[in-house]
Amino acid sequence: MGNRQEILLTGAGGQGLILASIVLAQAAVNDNKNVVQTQSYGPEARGGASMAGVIIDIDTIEYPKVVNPTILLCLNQASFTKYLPRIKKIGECVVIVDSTFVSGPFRDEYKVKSYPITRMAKEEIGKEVVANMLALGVLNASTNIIDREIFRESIFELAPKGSGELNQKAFDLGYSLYKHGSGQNKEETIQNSQ
Amino acid sequence: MGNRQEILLTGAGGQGLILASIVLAQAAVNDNKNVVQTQSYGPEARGGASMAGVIIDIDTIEYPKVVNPTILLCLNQASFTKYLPRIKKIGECVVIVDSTFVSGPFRDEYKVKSYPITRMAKEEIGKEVVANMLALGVLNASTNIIDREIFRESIFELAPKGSGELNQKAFDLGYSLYKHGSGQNKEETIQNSQ
Amino acid sequence: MPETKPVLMQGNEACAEGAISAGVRFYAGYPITPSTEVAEKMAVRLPDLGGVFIQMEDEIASMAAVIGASIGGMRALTATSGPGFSLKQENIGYAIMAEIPCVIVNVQRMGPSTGVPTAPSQGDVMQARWGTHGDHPVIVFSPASVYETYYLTIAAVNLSQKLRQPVILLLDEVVGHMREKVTIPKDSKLMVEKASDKVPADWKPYDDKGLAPLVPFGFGHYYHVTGLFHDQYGFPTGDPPQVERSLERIHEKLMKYRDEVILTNYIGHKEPRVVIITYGCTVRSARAVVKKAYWNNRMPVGLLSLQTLWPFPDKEVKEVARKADVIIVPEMNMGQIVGEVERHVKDEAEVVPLNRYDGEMISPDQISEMIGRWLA
Amino acid sequence: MPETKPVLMQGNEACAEGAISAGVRFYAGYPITPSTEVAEKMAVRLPDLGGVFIQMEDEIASMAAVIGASIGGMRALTATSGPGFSLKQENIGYAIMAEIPCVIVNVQRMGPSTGVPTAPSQGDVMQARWGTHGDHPVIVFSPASVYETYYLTIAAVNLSQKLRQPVILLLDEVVGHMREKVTIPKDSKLMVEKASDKVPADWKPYDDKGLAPLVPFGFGHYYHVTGLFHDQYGFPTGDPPQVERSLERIHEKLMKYRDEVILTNYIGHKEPRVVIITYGCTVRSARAVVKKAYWNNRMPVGLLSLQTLWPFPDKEVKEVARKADVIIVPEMNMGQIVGEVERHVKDEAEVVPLNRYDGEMISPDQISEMIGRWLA
Amino acid sequence: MASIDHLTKDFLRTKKLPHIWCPGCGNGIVTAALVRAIERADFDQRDVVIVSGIGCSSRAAGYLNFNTLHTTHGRALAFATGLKMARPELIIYVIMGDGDCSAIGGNHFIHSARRNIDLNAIVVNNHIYGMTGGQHSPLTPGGKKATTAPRGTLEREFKLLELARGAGATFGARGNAAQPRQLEQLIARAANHKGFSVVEALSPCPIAYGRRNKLGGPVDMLKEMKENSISIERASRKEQSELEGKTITGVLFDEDVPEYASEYYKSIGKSIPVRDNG
Amino acid sequence: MASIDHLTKDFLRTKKLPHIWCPGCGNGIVTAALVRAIERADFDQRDVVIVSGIGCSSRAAGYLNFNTLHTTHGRALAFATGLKMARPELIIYVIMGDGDCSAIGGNHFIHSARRNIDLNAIVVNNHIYGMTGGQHSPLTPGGKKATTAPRGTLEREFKLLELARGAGATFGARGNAAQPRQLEQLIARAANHKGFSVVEALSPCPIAYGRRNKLGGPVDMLKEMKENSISIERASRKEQSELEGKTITGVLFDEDVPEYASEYYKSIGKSIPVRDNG
Amino acid sequence: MLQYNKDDLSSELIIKSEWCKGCGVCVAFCPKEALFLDKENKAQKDVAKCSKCGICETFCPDFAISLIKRRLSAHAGDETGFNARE
Amino acid sequence: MLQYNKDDLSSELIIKSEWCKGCGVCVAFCPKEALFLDKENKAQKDVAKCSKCGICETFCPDFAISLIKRRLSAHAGDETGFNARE
Ligand SMILES: Cc1ncc(C[n+]2csc(CCOP(=O)(O)OP(=O)(O)O)c2C)c(N)n1
Ligand SMILES: Cc1ncc(C[n+]2csc(CCOP(=O)(O)OP(=O)(O)O)c2C)c(N)n1
Ligand code: SF4
Ligand code: SF4
Ligand code: SF4
Ligand code: SF4
Repeated sequence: MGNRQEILLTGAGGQGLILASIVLAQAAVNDNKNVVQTQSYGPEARGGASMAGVIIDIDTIEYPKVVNPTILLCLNQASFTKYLPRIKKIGECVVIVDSTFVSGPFRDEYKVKSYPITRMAKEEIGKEVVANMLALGVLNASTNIIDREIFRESIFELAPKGSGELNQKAFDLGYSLYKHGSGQNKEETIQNSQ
Repeated sequence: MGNRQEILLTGAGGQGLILASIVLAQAAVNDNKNVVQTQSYGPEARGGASMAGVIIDIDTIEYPKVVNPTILLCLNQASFTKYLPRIKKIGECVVIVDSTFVSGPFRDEYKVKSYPITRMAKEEIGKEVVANMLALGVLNASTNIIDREIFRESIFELAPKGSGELNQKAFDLGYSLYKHGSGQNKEETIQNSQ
Repeated sequence: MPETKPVLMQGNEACAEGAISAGVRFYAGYPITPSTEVAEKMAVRLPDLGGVFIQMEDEIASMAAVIGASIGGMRALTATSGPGFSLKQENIGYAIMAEIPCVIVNVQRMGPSTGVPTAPSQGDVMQARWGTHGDHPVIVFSPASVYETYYLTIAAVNLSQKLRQPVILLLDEVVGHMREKVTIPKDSKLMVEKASDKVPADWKPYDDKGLAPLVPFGFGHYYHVTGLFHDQYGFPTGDPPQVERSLERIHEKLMKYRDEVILTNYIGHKEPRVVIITYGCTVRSARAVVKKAYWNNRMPVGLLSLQTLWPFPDKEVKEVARKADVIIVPEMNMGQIVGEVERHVKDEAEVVPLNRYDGEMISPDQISEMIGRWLA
Repeated sequence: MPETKPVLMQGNEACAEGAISAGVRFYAGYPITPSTEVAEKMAVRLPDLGGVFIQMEDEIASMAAVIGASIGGMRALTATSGPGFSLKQENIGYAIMAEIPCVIVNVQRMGPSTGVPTAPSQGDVMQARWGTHGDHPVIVFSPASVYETYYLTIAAVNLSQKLRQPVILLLDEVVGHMREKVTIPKDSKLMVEKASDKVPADWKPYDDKGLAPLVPFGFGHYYHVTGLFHDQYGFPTGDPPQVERSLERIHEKLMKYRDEVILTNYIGHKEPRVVIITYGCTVRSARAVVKKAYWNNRMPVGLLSLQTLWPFPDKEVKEVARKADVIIVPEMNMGQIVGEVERHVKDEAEVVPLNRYDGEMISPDQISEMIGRWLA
Repeated sequence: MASIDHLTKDFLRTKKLPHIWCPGCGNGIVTAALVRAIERADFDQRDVVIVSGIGCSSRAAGYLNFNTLHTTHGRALAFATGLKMARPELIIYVIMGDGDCSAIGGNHFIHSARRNIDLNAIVVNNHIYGMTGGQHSPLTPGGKKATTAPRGTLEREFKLLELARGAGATFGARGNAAQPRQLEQLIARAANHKGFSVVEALSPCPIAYGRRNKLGGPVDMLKEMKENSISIERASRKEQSELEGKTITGVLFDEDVPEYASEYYKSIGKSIPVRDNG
Repeated sequence: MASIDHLTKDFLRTKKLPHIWCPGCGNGIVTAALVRAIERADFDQRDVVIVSGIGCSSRAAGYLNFNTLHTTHGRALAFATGLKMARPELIIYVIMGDGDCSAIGGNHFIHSARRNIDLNAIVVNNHIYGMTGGQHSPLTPGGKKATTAPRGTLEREFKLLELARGAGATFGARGNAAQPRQLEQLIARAANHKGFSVVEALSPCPIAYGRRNKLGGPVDMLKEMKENSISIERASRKEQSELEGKTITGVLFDEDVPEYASEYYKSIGKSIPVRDNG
Repeated sequence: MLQYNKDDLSSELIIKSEWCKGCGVCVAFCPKEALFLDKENKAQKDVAKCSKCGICETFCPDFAISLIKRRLSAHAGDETGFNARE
Repeated sequence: MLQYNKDDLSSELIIKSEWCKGCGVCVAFCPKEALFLDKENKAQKDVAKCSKCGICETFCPDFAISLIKRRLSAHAGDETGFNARE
């Protein structure tokens, strides 16, 4: 199971995390990997801290739940507070947060990477709703789990009619955001990059 | 189980057999005996051949169903046809039929006793509905299972308000009918006896 | 207890009378053969006692109304048969989860489905155990006579109150419809005290520590009742440790009172080679046989009759299994309680089912014949 | 079967897709978490296929409508979860008695009662067996993956048609809600032929001799369908020998096709000391462990996964019991199928339950730890 | 038109007779009216289905020589809904008792009305639970006695057709066993109506209802039923006060509203097959 | 009169807040109206019981500081009927969603109406199944979309108050979350009515209904609700044509008929206890 | 309403005694008083009085009376209990 | 309908931010435009504009607004989740 990537996507209900997890999972399928996607369905999924887990592996995936996250994405403060303690291999798990909503505390050993995901989505694309795809861009740029081109196509495939390009743009913007570096482990945001 | 009396009361729905069986059972209780009463509840209970079973014993009664009738009462032809074959000890079982409705065949070995039960009820009491109590009179006169006085009181106890005496009268008429003898094993009726 | 003069009483009537003796003052039901006489008796009796009889629109509503009345502080009972028992299952589960006392009577008829409505059967034994969804504890009594029906109904009502646990009374058509001589105690003080009179200061409706009394609505304790998993105060929770603990607590309380919950009776030889294990009306056929075989002929046979079917009398069954070579389990079904007997007896004794499922009682002859085969 | 490109699919969706592949063109249901996606998928798909999707007023009506449609000749399915499954019981019994094919999906959630609607559980295993009143045969499948869900739904539909027997598909919330990569066959000829096309001249709707095909209403065969015990022509009877025979016939037909009805799978050591027996999503945790223990470390362990829960795979279980010293039965409930394992295994092997009932999956670690205890 | 010269020939299962109903029970009269209504209509026998619930009246299904479906108590309309949606070309009569339809089956009744699905409901209203021996039903008139209302019921009864109307039913008629020809016509008109139709057929149950309420035998009950009835046509010409205590018979409402099954099939672009009567 | 200076003080379980409802959901507005109606009435807190079914709206019970009973889906009225018969002195409000009340719970609804039992039904009609994420309900207007009606529903909807009326209900009112003061008054009047009362409270569900049907956010939905409403008093002064597309609010019917629980207690010669407010 | 012609000589009123339960309904509703119950409680007709109006047929709860026109074969019932048209 | 007196100086409008979900309903229905959402999406009041009509209280779906008269103790909630009067 050396290949097994366990990804937790977390945030508030309505931030599009479930859809992001499905897009990520579909991208993994298109990239010829095995994948399992799960999500939280409880009342908390409506507000507060909602969660989706995606496990990607080349081998068959048996146990479908995330136990030992290798990637954690947090789009709001509540989920950051709730899910950070789930990390077992501190320092090895890639932690990406949206600095628009998450303000720490960022303890050094977690090596948290902070990007103004939602703010960029609003300012650069003009649509907050694409923050989820932008987040996927950052995530994939940071980790390279899925072939970038396949991922882009998957986004187009799953996006609501007419919004494919906009969503791809957000995804690409995530890559640039990544390239320009993060406010790692700090309450810091980076400047507009385009 | 030497004491065990197994009585089958049979006839058409509406002939008051269920009530007769309850009166008989209550009389047994009043006479300080153990008793179990059961009855048929199927659709046939509405018309055709309905049936009630009463088991009377001095010992505790375990198995509550009639398997080996010691007394069989038949108030209509259908029930005679249906229940006669249930008799196992042919000749030992007391068989009483209402000649108003039952016309045989009366094979000798069964020693069937035939009385114009319903006709007498109509003619002598003026009420067909008391035929059931009249039948109980014949039955108890023939077999003496219950103390006659206790039986009479039990009838009064259970009869609908105001009809106690009438029913007792019918019961007594059963005794006279018995005394005057039956058209044993024959399609014969006896004459009015009072 | 002063005894009154013996009376002739029907099993279903005895159920109604037992309920009344145990303080039941609320009946909600929907007619169905062969249980209807319970309702009919209640319809006559309850108004005179200041109680409530209501015929609901269906069995689901009947079960709901009984729970509602019980929360209001009235002892409550409902009666039905197979099809209605199936319909009540969802709300039986609610009563278990919310720990609302009540008694559900199922006078079994021949199933599945509409089956033969007037024919006897013992086909709902496993359904009584497992009929509602999810892991749930149940208490099920099964009487063999009119008097036992009276007596076990009283036990059911009181135990239900004490444990805040619905109790199911599984009659069969034979016992429900048969009339028998019984002597019932009069003016008995069978009712337990009202729980609400002695509410502890730190009362919590679902106290983690054990059995809190039910305080009826209307007394100023503003708690919440729900079929969701809940905390000590009754409020919903999905927290895994709390969920686990609640589920354990509602199961454990039955075993805490095992002596009152599990009722069985053994008659026969002290060192039996063949033991019959059965329940309900089938006990009568078995008893007829065992009495003759053991009392009259000193044959090494015995009868373990189960008044309690669930929780299953495992200890009692294992005990007879240790002595006996063969255990015969006659049932008016295709084999239900026998599975549980097998599970507990394992290889300690041979377990032999004796099944009849044609809508007729198992006769003493059938049982004798089976015993004969093993004692030959 | 030509395979199409792999897709990401949810368990509940796979159930809907499987049904459609097997020719299901009628869905009636009532929404309930965590099963609702089956309905939602059907609502989108069926109209385009000329099929019928109808949301009924409740689960009772849904079950009734499905039976009605099936009598009309349409393959029909309904999906629900615990509370709805409890409500459907009466009509499930009807379908069994009247031998009307249909598939009932229960995506299990944490019970009893409303429980934790979004939490997974395997708490309805025994209810699936015994939920409706009276002795009744059942077929219950339980898939462990999205593909297995697709596959077993198809098997369920076809078997149901072939045997004229309702089939229950017990999913759990994990399998129902999880999305997974699957490759599903396209344009498969999975449907069996229409029964009505080859009605024998002496056709009787409930032929004593065995399995008569169901001739849908509207084809001039004016037979009667009832939930009462009935004769070969469908007309009510209470005649004991006929009642007995009918009941036997509806049970026997399952065993006649045992090979198609009972599906299990064994992986692991040929001479195992410890065998895990489990089903549903718990298979995944067990398989993770057994793969590591046996494939990587050649430990004497094995896994018998049950795709069929009922009729219980007794032969298969006894076979592994003969080899193993210990059988571990992990279940997300307080111990349900383990009872059946114990009953059949008797003293052949030690049977050890491993239960979790807090609304969470059993983890591979829990299973490893348990194996460790026995192999130490 | 099918032969009407002998009632029992084609459409009754004569082998199953005599039926289980008590002497003088109205169920047989209502069933005969239904058979005649079907005979006079020009249906293919293969297209006619009888669905019923559980109760005395529901046993009618077993005596009618069509495809017949005797379901569970209260659920007949839900079974019929599934069948109608699967096979919209079938002509489905749904026979229910008053308890079956309005007590346990109340929900399916109002939802069938709401959907306006083309089922022909025939509610045999004998004011009592007959099959189980005389418990009160939601249609037992207030004050009347029943085994579960030994002092007379305190409950208010439904006005069945008002309930149906409130739920959205588009055709409602009332007839009775004492006017069998009118009843036959009402059933025939109901079947012609496209949408959910309700025919309330008042029917004497001399055994479980009449006896306990001292209403005399079947003849008395039928006579009283006839005397108390007035047709809607005649009623419309009377003063309100003259109608006191009268039961109005006839078609009480009849409205044209899109029918559910055909709307559904239209929406999926399918036409409903019509049998070639050959 | 109870203190009304702070809504949440006595009658809300503030520890349980914030509640689980979505931002802008009408459930909170309706619940607040209920709380105010109770506050203004002169009830002893001990006498008030809230019963609810299962659904988003039914979660209200958990937030109200009384004896509260959160039952099974659709069965709230049946539980409440048992409770009321056992304890007729209690004042019982029964909160139900539109699906809860009129789909699975339809039978209990019509039978409560028939019996005229003194329960105060508050039906939070958000036109959708909220809790399960947006399936159509029997009160979803024809043509509207839902997850189980992706092309818009073909089913006809109930007119809830007509259904209630047809079943025999004696009090029926309609209000909405966009007119919370009026709603409060309607709930208060309903509680004063002796017998079964129904208050239909129209309520926006922006998440499961509004979003899919492109009705805007909560503010848009509330505004439209307000604009489309007209009180029955004002409506009575308008032409029929002017009322096209309008929803009538207010008390639609109010009738005096013997109430079931009190009739029952009268019949057994018992009086219903009245709490000594001390 | 279809009317039977009382002068149609080919019509005949048939009473199937096996099905008659003696309820007396036909007797009570026959406008011509042409029916009576015999000693066995079975309905009997008085052919002379009968106008062949068919009312008794519609009233009999037991399908025991039929006014047969044209074809006279009575009760050509099915044998198996169901009866396919083809 | 009970009317609040806008000149009652002892009354105060309290917004409980922890419960406010920022739906904007109060803002839209306040007749005086005295409410707005802040950057955190929480309702805030402009005391100067507020007429203390209490409409916002009736509209807030989250019980987050209270117009307090007489007693000013805010949210003296229960501790145990239920709260017996005695
Ligand atoms: C679920 C269920 N509940 C109850 C019954 C028992 N039952 C059979 S028929 C019937 C009512 C009969 O009354 P009605 O529907 O008015 O029909 P009738 O017999 O008067 O024609 C009842 C309660 C049943 N079979 N199934
Ligand atoms: C027996 C049963 N069936 C289905 C469900 C699932 N369920 C929960 S709430 C609900 C409907 C919710 O809609 P509504 O009653 O309109 O209330 P809302 O959530 O819109 O307030 C359903 C179908 C259940 N809990 N129990
Ligand atoms: S009980 Fe009543 S309804 Fe039933 S068959 Fe007899 S008379 Fe008819
Ligand atoms: S046909 Fe007419 S006249 Fe002749 S017996 Fe019948 S009812 Fe009387
Ligand atoms: S109406 Fe029919 S059953 Fe009754 S007496 Fe006349 S023929 Fe016989
Ligand atoms: S009290 Fe009235 S004026 Fe003041 S903020 Fe609220 S709605 Fe606006």
